[in-house]
Amino acid sequence: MEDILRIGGKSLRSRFFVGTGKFPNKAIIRDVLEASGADVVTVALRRVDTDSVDENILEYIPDNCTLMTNTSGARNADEAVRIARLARAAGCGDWIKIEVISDNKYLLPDNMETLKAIEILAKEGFIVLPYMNPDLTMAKRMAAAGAAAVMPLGSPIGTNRGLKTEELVKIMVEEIDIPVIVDAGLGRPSDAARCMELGCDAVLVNTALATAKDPVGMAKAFSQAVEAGRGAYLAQTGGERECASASSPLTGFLTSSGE
Amino acid sequence: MEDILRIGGKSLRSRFFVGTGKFPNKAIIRDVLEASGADVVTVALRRVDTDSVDENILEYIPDNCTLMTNTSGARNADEAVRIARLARAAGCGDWIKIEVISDNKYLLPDNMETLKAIEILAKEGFIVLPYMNPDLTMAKRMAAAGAAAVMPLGSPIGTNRGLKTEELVKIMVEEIDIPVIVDAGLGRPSDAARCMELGCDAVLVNTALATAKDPVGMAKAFSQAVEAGRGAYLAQTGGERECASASSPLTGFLTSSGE
Amino acid sequence: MEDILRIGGKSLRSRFFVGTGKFPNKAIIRDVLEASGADVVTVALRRVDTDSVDENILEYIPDNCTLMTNTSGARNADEAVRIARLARAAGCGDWIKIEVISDNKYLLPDNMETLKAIEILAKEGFIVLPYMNPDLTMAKRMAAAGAAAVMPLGSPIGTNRGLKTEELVKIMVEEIDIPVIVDAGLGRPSDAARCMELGCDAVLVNTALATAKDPVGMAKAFSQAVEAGRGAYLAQTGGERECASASSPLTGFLTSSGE
Amino acid sequence: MEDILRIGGKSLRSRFFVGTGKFPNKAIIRDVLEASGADVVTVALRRVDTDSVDENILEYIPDNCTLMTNTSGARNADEAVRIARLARAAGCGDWIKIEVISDNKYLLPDNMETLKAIEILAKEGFIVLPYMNPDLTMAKRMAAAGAAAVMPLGSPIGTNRGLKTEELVKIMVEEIDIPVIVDAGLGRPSDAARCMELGCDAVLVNTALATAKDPVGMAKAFSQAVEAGRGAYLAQTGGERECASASSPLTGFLTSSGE
Amino acid sequence: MVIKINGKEQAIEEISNLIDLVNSKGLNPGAIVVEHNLEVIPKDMWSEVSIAEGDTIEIVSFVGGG
Amino acid sequence: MVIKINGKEQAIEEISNLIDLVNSKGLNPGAIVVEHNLEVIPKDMWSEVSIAEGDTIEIVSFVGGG
Amino acid sequence: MVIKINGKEQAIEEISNLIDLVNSKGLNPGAIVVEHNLEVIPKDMWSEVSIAEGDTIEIVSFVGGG
Amino acid sequence: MVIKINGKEQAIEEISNLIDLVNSKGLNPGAIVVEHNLEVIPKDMWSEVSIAEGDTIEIVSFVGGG
Repeated sequence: MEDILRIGGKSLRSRFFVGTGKFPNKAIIRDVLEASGADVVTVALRRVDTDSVDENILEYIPDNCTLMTNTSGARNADEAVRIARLARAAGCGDWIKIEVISDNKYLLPDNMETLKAIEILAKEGFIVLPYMNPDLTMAKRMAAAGAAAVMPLGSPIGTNRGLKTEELVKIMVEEIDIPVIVDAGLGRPSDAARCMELGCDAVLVNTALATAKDPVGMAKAFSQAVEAGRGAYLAQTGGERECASASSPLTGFLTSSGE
Repeated sequence: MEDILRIGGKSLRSRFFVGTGKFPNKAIIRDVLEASGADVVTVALRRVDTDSVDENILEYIPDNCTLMTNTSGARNADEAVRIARLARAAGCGDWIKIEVISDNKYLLPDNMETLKAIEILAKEGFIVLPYMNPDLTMAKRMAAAGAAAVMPLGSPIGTNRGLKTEELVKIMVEEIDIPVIVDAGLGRPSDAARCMELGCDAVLVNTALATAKDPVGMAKAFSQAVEAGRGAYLAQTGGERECASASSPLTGFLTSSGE
Repeated sequence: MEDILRIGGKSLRSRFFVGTGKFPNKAIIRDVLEASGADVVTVALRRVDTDSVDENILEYIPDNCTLMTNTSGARNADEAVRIARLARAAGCGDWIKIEVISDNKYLLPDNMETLKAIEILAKEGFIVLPYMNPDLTMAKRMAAAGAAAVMPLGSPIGTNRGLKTEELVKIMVEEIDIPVIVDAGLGRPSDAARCMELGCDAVLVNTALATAKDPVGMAKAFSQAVEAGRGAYLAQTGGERECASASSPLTGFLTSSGE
Repeated sequence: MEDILRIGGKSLRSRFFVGTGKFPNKAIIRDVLEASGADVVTVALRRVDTDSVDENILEYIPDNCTLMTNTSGARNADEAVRIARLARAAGCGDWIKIEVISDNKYLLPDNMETLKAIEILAKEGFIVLPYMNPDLTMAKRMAAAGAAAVMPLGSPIGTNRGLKTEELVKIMVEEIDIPVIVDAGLGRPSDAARCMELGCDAVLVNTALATAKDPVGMAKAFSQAVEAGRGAYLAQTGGERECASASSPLTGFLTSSGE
Repeated sequence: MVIKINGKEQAIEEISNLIDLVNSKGLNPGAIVVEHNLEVIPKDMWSEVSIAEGDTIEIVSFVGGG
Repeated sequence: MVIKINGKEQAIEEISNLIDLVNSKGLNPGAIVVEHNLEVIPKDMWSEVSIAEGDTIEIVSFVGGG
Repeated sequence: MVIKINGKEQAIEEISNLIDLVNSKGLNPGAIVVEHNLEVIPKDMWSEVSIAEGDTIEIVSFVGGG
Repeated sequence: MVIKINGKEQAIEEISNLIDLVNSKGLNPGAIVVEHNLEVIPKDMWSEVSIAEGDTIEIVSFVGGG
């Protein structure tokens, strides 16, 4: 009865995954996450600056959230694997967003290296969610290699341009057995709603929240939009028509009464 | 603090207006309206069939809703005025959606006759919301004539094709002082969210609900999407970028450490 | 056999109308017009600066072109009529592009004042082509008032944003008996081709040429695109499909031969 | 001065590549190719039916065209390689369109197997043009492996849906050093013009011609559109604007003269 | 007596005013609006409006509409 | 004598009709249109239209426009 | 002698090499390509390649394709 | 003793194992992960891993990321 998304043995009530990068300050992250209702939250790993004391991002993430560490900074499978292992060693669970990027301008993912990383990490028991270039055949391979979901991009990271890859994502939703989660580029709640209407299982958003004037308000808006889109997917639209169809009865009224 | 839409002396909490035509049965209308949270509900007038007893649609509309009778069936200003007067005489208030249509295929509105009807009805104290072809100059005239809001179409009535008139509606939102409400053609919650993100004040939906497999679920979905879009408008998006912008810190991590 | 557009008693071979405003210099206009192959060319009227001698734009327009004076600067029907009469008195023929604008930001046309001007000028024997906000009902009235064609905008003048009003223009093409010419906003040859594919009878372009780095090259490109779009309209596309359809025979080849 | 596309040691005047599948009859192919002005023409290989005599497709292709055999039917790199060798043995040159497909519903290409086939065939001296899923990183690998061009899909083969992958193709055009040719899915000349405006080096079209009511007329239309789009790319558009910009001088005329 | 109701001519008998007419048709007064010779008649006036040969009467009610 | 040309008042002398005015301004007759007191005057009538104190004259020409 | 042609087993007689096979099938040599036991055989070698029991032969030709 | 920490060579003294190192830098053990010569070292092992001349150590922590 309840609409639950199952990934990696967990039952997720929220289909809105949230990233924690680029916010104007860390304190706002807690409010953003609360407003978002997110169950899954992404973080990154970075070398500690031993000369200054940085706040711990984890303190701002509610305990009931599932942490998913991304492998940002990795330029090949080996680096991604290394980051994943570091992340797990930190005791924050085994959810990993694989992100392997060699293109510094558009930050587009490297599907082949990503696939290699999946093969290794899935065998090591990680729950692996790859950020990927939308591609049906590669997505099938990723699923076969043990990915828990595939996360095709909507448009380049941080661009807020929306779901520009609908044609390819729509086919993936139809043909892939594991969850499809649109990650990257969604700029507005309507973009997120559109993804969900198409049958995507979830969306991951970060920049659109972090760059909004009111990140908390935007987080709530996205959260509602994700529910709206999911609700519409379940309620099933009636389809489009070319010509108009009256929503009020037009027949006869006053038409013949003027004589 | 609270985000209230004021039209015709009323304070509306919900920016989701709902039409009651074409539902598979009348009983479902009550549940649809409840799920929608709508404050404003449209109905139509039709000649009674004196040979059969029809159920009264008004019984299915919660008392706290503001009824807005449309003038469907009117082909010119005079007929619209006549229908408006009949509606008010019925004691259901003075909110009128003017709908003057001479095109039977696409049901596109007649802006000039609509303007005439506004001039007459506004003087008679009606709260007039015209369904219109998006047109900045005509919208200004309608505002000057006393319209309480303007309701440009997103796409032809009943087509579920979405906001195909964004270019013209966006300009109206920017340039018109009275509320702009997108009426007709919105097919999916993402369409409604998009309208609200643009700064529209409300949307009116009917066919998308009535033709959904689960009209109640769809009503809830639209309701959430309207709130999401409004929330995003208030929270202000950060704008689009052409190139990517990392949401995770990329600098340095593991980059120089492989040596 | 030949595909001729008939307007105002003339047989036009080219469906590409060209405006002459905003070019970096007048001399280039002759080359632009030649490259465009245009039969119909728009000009404007302006008060002479009696203190300086201005070059005469007409010298740069080939004799075989039909001049069409626009009424730019007119804010109501009376001003448009007055400009039209001045233009005809100059002995340059009776083709008039009616342009009545009261909105200085988006330069959107005033359909009602435009209609009034058509009624007056058509009776005086002008060949009247109104620039208009796309609106089926108003277009029908304009046709009934004697317009030789209707010229809905694709997007606001000078924006190069393309055919953003496709939904409304498409319906006009289908339902209006006089030629439909998209005027304003077309920014790229693909925009012009799209208009023609939809069945529009011609397009009018100015800014996209004048602001191109190479206006002559752009004029030729638009000219080819207009022919391409018209050709495709006449050749009739085969329609879209949701799923793929092999263009090479896939059956059998090597499929069963791997044993 | 002349705008020439160089691929595989050849200088191509036409940037319109044409496929020969699915035409209603073979005789029309000659006229289609002539109307198209194509320099590069694709064909496929199929097992001969030894019980019937089939016409030879090659007889309908003008001698001056460069033949490019596709590897349709191949489901992995080995099959593609085998077909390529068969094609070359036939003495029709060494241009090969690699097409490796395992998805029978959307006919989406397999980028990884395609890359493997490129590596083998480029070493054997073939001029290799891979049909591919748009993906910057894979395209770079294909270029490094010796591909003469990359041919990302616009939308699934045979769908006539147009350039639905613009976001990804645009980035490839910007970042890849070898020619980018959009292959598959282009349905209308305006689609082809759009590709060329973005800076694509050529387009390959088949279904849109074969399924048109008048394939010859459609071939000519596409040919013009490709030239138009290329011309616009070279002439450089002036960019879009949000607000309007008058193309006629508005200042002063009649404005202050009515008093 | 013949009058026109909702565009159709009907012969009616023993009906002298609007309230009689509404009752004879079995209509729910709370759900309808009545127009008599192009003039809308408020419910509380129905009993005072007489019906005469050739009158034109419209009886309308609310239905679902968008 | 003061007249209004293109919205600006100007003092002119030794000019009795439109053809004189056009010539005095050095304008190319083939490129302009003249309106005299809101009435468009054909070129061949310019010599016959006298100019009087307070007249309003518009002289316009064609320019590039879209 | 039984060989496999284009995936189907066929019994053939009085055929000793590829050129015989092509001729017996009435095929146009200019329009086909022949693969013999997974090896492509150039046209000028057809007469020199003998056919033996169990051979696998592919004969393909060009068709329209996109 | 010179070791490489996060890609930079540093001279350290009076530090014999990882726990010493973490403490000397004033780092919060709960917020960091330590890799010693490419091997991730669990927190409860820090005191047992000795540091020697030329060791490569990575100390990373969680930050905001998308």
